[in-house]
Amino acid sequence: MKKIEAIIRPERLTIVKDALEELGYPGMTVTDVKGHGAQRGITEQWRGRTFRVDLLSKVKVELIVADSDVEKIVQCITKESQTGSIGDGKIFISNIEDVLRIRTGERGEKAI
Amino acid sequence: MKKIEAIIRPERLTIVKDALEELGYPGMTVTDVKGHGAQRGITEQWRGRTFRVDLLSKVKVELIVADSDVEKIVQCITKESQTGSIGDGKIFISNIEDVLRIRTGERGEKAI
Amino acid sequence: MKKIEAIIRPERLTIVKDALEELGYPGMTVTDVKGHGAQRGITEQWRGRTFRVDLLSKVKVELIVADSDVEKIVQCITKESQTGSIGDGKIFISNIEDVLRIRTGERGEKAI
Amino acid sequence: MALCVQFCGEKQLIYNFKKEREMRKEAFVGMSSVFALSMIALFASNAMAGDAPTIDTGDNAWLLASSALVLIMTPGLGLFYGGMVRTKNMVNTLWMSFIVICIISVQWVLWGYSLSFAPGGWFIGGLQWCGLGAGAVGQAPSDLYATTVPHLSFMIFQCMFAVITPALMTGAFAERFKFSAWLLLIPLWASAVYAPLAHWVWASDGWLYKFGALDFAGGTVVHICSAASAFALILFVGKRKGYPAEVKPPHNLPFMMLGTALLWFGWFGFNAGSAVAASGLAASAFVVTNTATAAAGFTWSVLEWIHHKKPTILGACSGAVAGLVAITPASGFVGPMASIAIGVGAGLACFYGTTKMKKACGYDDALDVIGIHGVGGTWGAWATGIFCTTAVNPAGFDGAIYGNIAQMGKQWIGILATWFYCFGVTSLLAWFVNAVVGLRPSEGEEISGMDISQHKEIAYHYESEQA
Amino acid sequence: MALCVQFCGEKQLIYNFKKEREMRKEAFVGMSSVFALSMIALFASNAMAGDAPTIDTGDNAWLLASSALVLIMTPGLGLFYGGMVRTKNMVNTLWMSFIVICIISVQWVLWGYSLSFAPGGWFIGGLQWCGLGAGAVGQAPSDLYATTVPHLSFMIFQCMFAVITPALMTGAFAERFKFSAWLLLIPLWASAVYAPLAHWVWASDGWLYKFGALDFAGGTVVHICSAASAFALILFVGKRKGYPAEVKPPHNLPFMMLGTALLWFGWFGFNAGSAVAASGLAASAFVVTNTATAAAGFTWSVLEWIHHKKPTILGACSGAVAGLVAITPASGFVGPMASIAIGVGAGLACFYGTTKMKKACGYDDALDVIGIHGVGGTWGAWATGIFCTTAVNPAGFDGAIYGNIAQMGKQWIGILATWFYCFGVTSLLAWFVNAVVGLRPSEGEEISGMDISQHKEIAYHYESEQA
Amino acid sequence: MALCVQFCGEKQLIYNFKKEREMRKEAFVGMSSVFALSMIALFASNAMAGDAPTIDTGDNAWLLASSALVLIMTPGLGLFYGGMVRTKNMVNTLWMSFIVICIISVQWVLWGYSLSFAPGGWFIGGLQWCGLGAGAVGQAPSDLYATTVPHLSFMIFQCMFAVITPALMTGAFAERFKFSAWLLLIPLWASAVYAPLAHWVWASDGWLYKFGALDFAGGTVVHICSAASAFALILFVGKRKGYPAEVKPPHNLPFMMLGTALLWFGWFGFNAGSAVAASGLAASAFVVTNTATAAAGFTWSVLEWIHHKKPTILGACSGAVAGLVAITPASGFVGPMASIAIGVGAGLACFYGTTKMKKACGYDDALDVIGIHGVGGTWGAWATGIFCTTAVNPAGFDGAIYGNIAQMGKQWIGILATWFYCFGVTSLLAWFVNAVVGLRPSEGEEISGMDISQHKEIAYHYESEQA
Ligand SMILES: Nc1ncnc2c1ncn2[C@@H]1O[C@H](COP(=O)(O)OP(=O)(O)O)[C@@H](O)[C@H]1O
Ligand SMILES: Nc1ncnc2c1ncn2[C@@H]1O[C@H](COP(=O)(O)OP(=O)(O)O)[C@@H](O)[C@H]1O
Ligand SMILES: Nc1ncnc2c1ncn2[C@@H]1O[C@H](COP(=O)(O)OP(=O)(O)O)[C@@H](O)[C@H]1O
Repeated sequence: MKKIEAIIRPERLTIVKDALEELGYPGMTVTDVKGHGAQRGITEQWRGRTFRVDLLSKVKVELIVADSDVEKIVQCITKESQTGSIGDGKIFISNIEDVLRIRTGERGEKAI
Repeated sequence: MKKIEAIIRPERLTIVKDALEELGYPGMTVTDVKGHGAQRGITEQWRGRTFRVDLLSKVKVELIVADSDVEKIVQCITKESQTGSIGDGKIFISNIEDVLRIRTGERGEKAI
Repeated sequence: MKKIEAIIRPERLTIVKDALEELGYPGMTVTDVKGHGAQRGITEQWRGRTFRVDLLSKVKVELIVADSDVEKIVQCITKESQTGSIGDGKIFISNIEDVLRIRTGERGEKAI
Repeated sequence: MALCVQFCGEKQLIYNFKKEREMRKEAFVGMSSVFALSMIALFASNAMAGDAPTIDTGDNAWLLASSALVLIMTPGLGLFYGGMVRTKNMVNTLWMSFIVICIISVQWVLWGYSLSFAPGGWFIGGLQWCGLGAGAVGQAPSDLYATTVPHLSFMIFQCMFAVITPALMTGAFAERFKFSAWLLLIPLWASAVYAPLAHWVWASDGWLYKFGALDFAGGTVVHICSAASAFALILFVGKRKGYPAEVKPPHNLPFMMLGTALLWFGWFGFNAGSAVAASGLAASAFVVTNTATAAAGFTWSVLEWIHHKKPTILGACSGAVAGLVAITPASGFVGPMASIAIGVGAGLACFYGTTKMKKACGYDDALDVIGIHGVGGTWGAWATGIFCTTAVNPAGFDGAIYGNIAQMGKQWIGILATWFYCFGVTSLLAWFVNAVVGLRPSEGEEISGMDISQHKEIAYHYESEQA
Repeated sequence: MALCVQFCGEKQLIYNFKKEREMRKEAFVGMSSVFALSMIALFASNAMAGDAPTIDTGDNAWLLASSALVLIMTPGLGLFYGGMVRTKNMVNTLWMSFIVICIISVQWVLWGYSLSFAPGGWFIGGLQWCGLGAGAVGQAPSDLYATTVPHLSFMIFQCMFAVITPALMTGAFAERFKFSAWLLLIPLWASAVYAPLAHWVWASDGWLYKFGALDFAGGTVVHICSAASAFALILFVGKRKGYPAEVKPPHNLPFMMLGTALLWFGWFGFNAGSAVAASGLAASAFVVTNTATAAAGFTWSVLEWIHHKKPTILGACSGAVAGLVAITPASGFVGPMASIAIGVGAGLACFYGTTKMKKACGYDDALDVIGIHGVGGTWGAWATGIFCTTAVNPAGFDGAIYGNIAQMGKQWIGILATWFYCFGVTSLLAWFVNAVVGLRPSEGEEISGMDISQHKEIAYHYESEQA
Repeated sequence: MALCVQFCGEKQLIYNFKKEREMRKEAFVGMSSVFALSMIALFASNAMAGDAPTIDTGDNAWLLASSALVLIMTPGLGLFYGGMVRTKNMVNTLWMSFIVICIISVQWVLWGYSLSFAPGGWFIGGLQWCGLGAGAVGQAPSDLYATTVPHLSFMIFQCMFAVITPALMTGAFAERFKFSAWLLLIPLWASAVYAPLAHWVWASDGWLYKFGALDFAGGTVVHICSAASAFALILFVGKRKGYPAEVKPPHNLPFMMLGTALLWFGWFGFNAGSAVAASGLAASAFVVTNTATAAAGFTWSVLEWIHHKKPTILGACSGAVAGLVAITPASGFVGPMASIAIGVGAGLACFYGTTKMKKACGYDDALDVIGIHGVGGTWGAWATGIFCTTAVNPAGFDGAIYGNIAQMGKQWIGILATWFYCFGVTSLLAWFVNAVVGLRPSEGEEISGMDISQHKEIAYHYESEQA
């Protein structure tokens, strides 16, 4: 099994989520994060003071999926969250050794 | 070393935490997340409008542990956070290559 | 590629971030987390009631970097976030199998 | 806001204490001149002063306190609205209300008050009180309005009404309006829509006033007016992106409830202050305001319970605001039992107005200005014609249940005239402002939120908690 | 809330301006009939009016302003309590207070005021003022209460007291009470507990009033009453799951402090408004309210410093509320130096009441209604008997330090009667409501929080910040 | 705050209603003794009372309401400041303001009022009113100040001014001040800085008062005073760690805006209440307060637009506060047109004061006490000398634009004396307190935040939302 971690624009979350549900992968975990890559922060100005907010709000979507589904899902996320301008985010893929569904105690792929 | 990521019900956090402390694994990192799996969201109704909150609050507990302790801890978490109904959450296990304790600079298992 | 996960004191974030930028690794994702290791919580007292806040605020910094850069970055973080007292935090290193830049669709090391 | 006719009525009603004082004074002058010749010089000035209206400190204290109460309503409204929008639009929503206070407070002094209240024609006031008429609007009472308090007190009390009316509109087009457009629109709208309407209804030469349509504290001038104008604006500005599918829940209900509390609190000034005297009528208006509000809040909660299984705080607060709106035009003319009926009616009308009606029509009235202020204001103005009684206010009229069916007709003339005038003129203004600076931000700006795109500000920085 | 006996006293005290006016008026009538025959017609109406009490606009202005001030206390209380609960119970805590305003405001007009204040027996008032007695409670002053303001002003001022008293209770059983039970309980409790008690203490035929127990603004009627009733309720409803081990810290201290500020602000209306006149006594009550509150807030902070090493804002605010509670019954009878003593005493008593006493007894009084309102109210009512002086209020009595030890005894009779009556009757009501709809939500509902389980609402949606 | 000289002026101005009453009363006594012999006994007491000043209930109602309004300003200030600091310092910022209310309310009654207002010398008041002079400050009006309201009303109104002045300072040294130092400093500072200054400016034997420097409601006594003192303190306490590089944005703008709203609301009591009567002058002060504030808020927004492309809510609110500050000394002496000029000037001066000037000087005035209260207060006091006119207040003077250039000089004497005195004495106190308990927390404490280090409290516990 793989973990797909996608850092996306917060405003794209709803669209991505809906698209994933249509694909039939409802299991997901979402975290509010901040970050920067090529995209630099915005500058807030108050009373002449300059506050550089260089960590911008992003959303991290984590999905644990069977190896065979990785590509499909990565494509789906990429498609729905791409705007083409800086700040679109990244997707990281890593390995998961085991999964356990707490409700039933099932383990492995059938627990996803 | 392994990373145990458990997504549990927020109201179970205290119990799980206390149980883990009794087991003697105090090191843990907790993150507020939202998610859905089989469990669907709740629906809020305001002024006749329907807001589906389909990402419910969960808590992610991360523990980095020695390989030999994984089973014990997974059992403990499962036991304490199981209610038997949808929304109980999942546990993911993955591999960690190295650990470093910032305070002392120690690395590897003894840094856990 | 590796994922470096550093759990540090929140008040060190700015310094660490600035140091990393000087090193030339701007890409990072930051999450507010809570945790405890050797460090125990603080106790709040209100109207004679004792609230033990045993999960203290920490910040998790995640960087996905090329294998060759891991050491440099780990050193940098350790240096900037070390105070020598309990609560300094930990760094975890794990493997990342693939990276994708959503904006361009690039994959692998060049997408970092 | 006080209905002019009521000033005289007030005086009759409270004959035994205010008139009496004046009479005593006159009698006094007479007696003094006979029995206390040595005091003639002193009383001379007094006798002259006797002709001019004098200040009643109690009335003035209440009117000043009421003005302060009405002032706090506008930021309260900002919180009420702000609590209901998404986090990314919070600052903008607060700002939209706050800036109205800044702009109208100056506009009112410069020309707004004059256009609204200076003697002029049937349609609009004259210009003689611009800049407060170089002292014409001063510390002495007016002889037209509120004759027992300084003219300035009456003027500033009215100012607060002119402030909150445009602020009310902002709920309808929240989350998708350019601030530059709003800045431009405020003074234009205040001059072309609010000023004439206030003149029609409250000035002694306004046509609705003369016609006999009753509006004690602004059911038409404030509530229908803002709703009708908001309606025109949302037709121009269109729906929010993703509405209704992706609409998100209120981001901060405690702020919403605090805003409601400040509105309720301030509304006592709004309605009871409109008696422009600390009189029995003020007490009566205070009581019916409270009762109608409570009844409407409770009614809405019950309806929610029936329809959605659970009563919510947003529902209770929405109901309370609906009650406040509906009792506004009636507050100086009806008794407590009628106020319960008005409140229950407001709860019913506005509940279905914000749910069924809005869904049926399909417009995106983000925070229900039309459903609450439009529907509630209309019901209130109508109900005034049903329940009003000269037992409460001898300067008013009897309503339908007291046999005077005609009053209901008069009320409807007032209601319809207001809806049409405000909708029409605001449409013209919207077209104009749209042509000059554009009403709507770009889609990208809307997605990233009004706070960032219009103000480069973020409401909460909890995340940067430390460091 | 004004003690009846004080109305007469008031008049004596302010003899030189109010009585004098009336006398002048009468003298006038006489003189006029001799010297100004041509004015007879005019003065005839005046002479008749002269017999009825007349409205003093200054007094009325102050009483209306005070009513608005007391109204804002209840949502303020919601914020004060809400800031102290966990996030998952915030909406419910606000709602519990807010809905009381909606229900009692109507109940009061329909039958509450009549049961409390209409002439009746020693135990409870009559029914003749139900629905405000078809105009009996009108714009003219009552001849029983507050004779210089419209009867409606006095009625609505009292209404605000009837509203806040049940709202105070909600702090005790916060986080674990079914809203349906609360909805049912409110009107029952208001009729069976509050109305009789208010009658005992404030109505001219109430037994405690006649007996001579002093309570200026509601130390017994409001504070002891709510605490004793809350005590009965928490015994029925039981402890929160996990209490005391897992109790969590307040979720939003700024709201808690804002709530305290609104309480302090509104309490000026509560206490100084209870003079029912803008008199010297009102000024005196205002001053002692402020001083006692400040002294208690400071005392609590010092005690925290001693016991816990750090003063907290929750402590300073708790102390301030304790001071407000304690000075309430005394506010119209004591001078500024006594108020400092009462404030310091309140800080001490309530600090130990919420810490040692509560721990020792082991009940789960979630937000310390008993520790603050029960202990503070008891101390205040007792202290009234110690420090009261006719130098401040000639209509009151001298207290223990002026040699009249007996007054302390009278106060204790009042205190004990209140504790027992409220505890007893509320227990019966709790039993009844429990039997009908159940008092406590299921464990699952409690764990997921009252907001979701009772209202399907979530207080904050920061997380859905965007999209 | 009322300028003494104005009390007499007030009386002249409102000759026709207040004086007249008194005269009538005297005439009456005469007549009665002739024509109504049987009433002699009754009138005897009245005749005696006739010599003492009597209470005007309307004036008293307004002054009590104003006192309540000014009280709410201090917690409002806490929210205004608190919204601008980082999350980790929120509780401390609220606490710093809140505790001032607790301490000064007691200190004022014990000795503060006496030092400030009791007849004494040119420099400071006597001690005869300590503890309110065992009844000397009582329910009867003073014959020195505010002669139509109870002396206690005037005293408590003044108390609220003494409370807010030190609270204003806390903005300058926010995020880095030991609470023990602040606790010690408050009473010392109130006695050594505030009391003399209030005496200079407002007491009938104060030198600035006699000299003829005008300050209606506290431009020097409150605003310049707090700014000059804050300046001394920040020089002692130093910059925040990491300033200016790492300064973080405001953590909660809605609280900031709510604080501003409460300030604006309360400021009507501050300025219009300073007329100490519900008079035409009060109405005038109310109007100019509102207009200047609005004009300044708007001006600041425009300047931000020009300089930073976007107007922010923090800017609009800062401007509003600047306007409130600037109009304070002038509010009883200028007309509405002048108030617009003062407001625009305040917006300009304070905008550049908080941006360019502060950057140029390099001090760390965390929340711009100097830039807003210092610059705004100075401009306001100066502008009073420019725009004041006896047409508004016959008890004042004409200003520069009416040909009396000298008044500007007098104002500058007042301004400079205030800056130097407050800066000097506060420096001494800072040195002393620093020596005794230390002003600044350790670096570690500062990094972990004042909330944890000074109070062991955390403002928000959203994270522990459940369980
Ligand atoms: N190397 C990295 N490690 C961790 N997170 C990263 C890294 N690079 C980017 N991110 C995350 O992805 C988000 C988007 O990055 P950005 O540079 O704006 O995308 P792009 O390079 O496609 O323009 C950042 O805000 C950050 O949270
Ligand atoms: N495939 C997955 N990937 C990531 N997170 C998941 C996945 N499945 C479930 N989760 C997380 O676990 C939580 C509980 O899932 P749920 O479906 O309610 O559990 P169950 O299947 O045991 O009923 C979800 O809210 C989500 O955060
Ligand atoms: N085994 C672990 N698994 C996950 N997180 C951990 C673990 N040990 C420590 N942490 C995280 O690191 C933070 C700092 O740990 P702490 O014990 O205070 O450091 P140290 O051991 O260097 O004193 C904790 O708050 C927690 O978030």
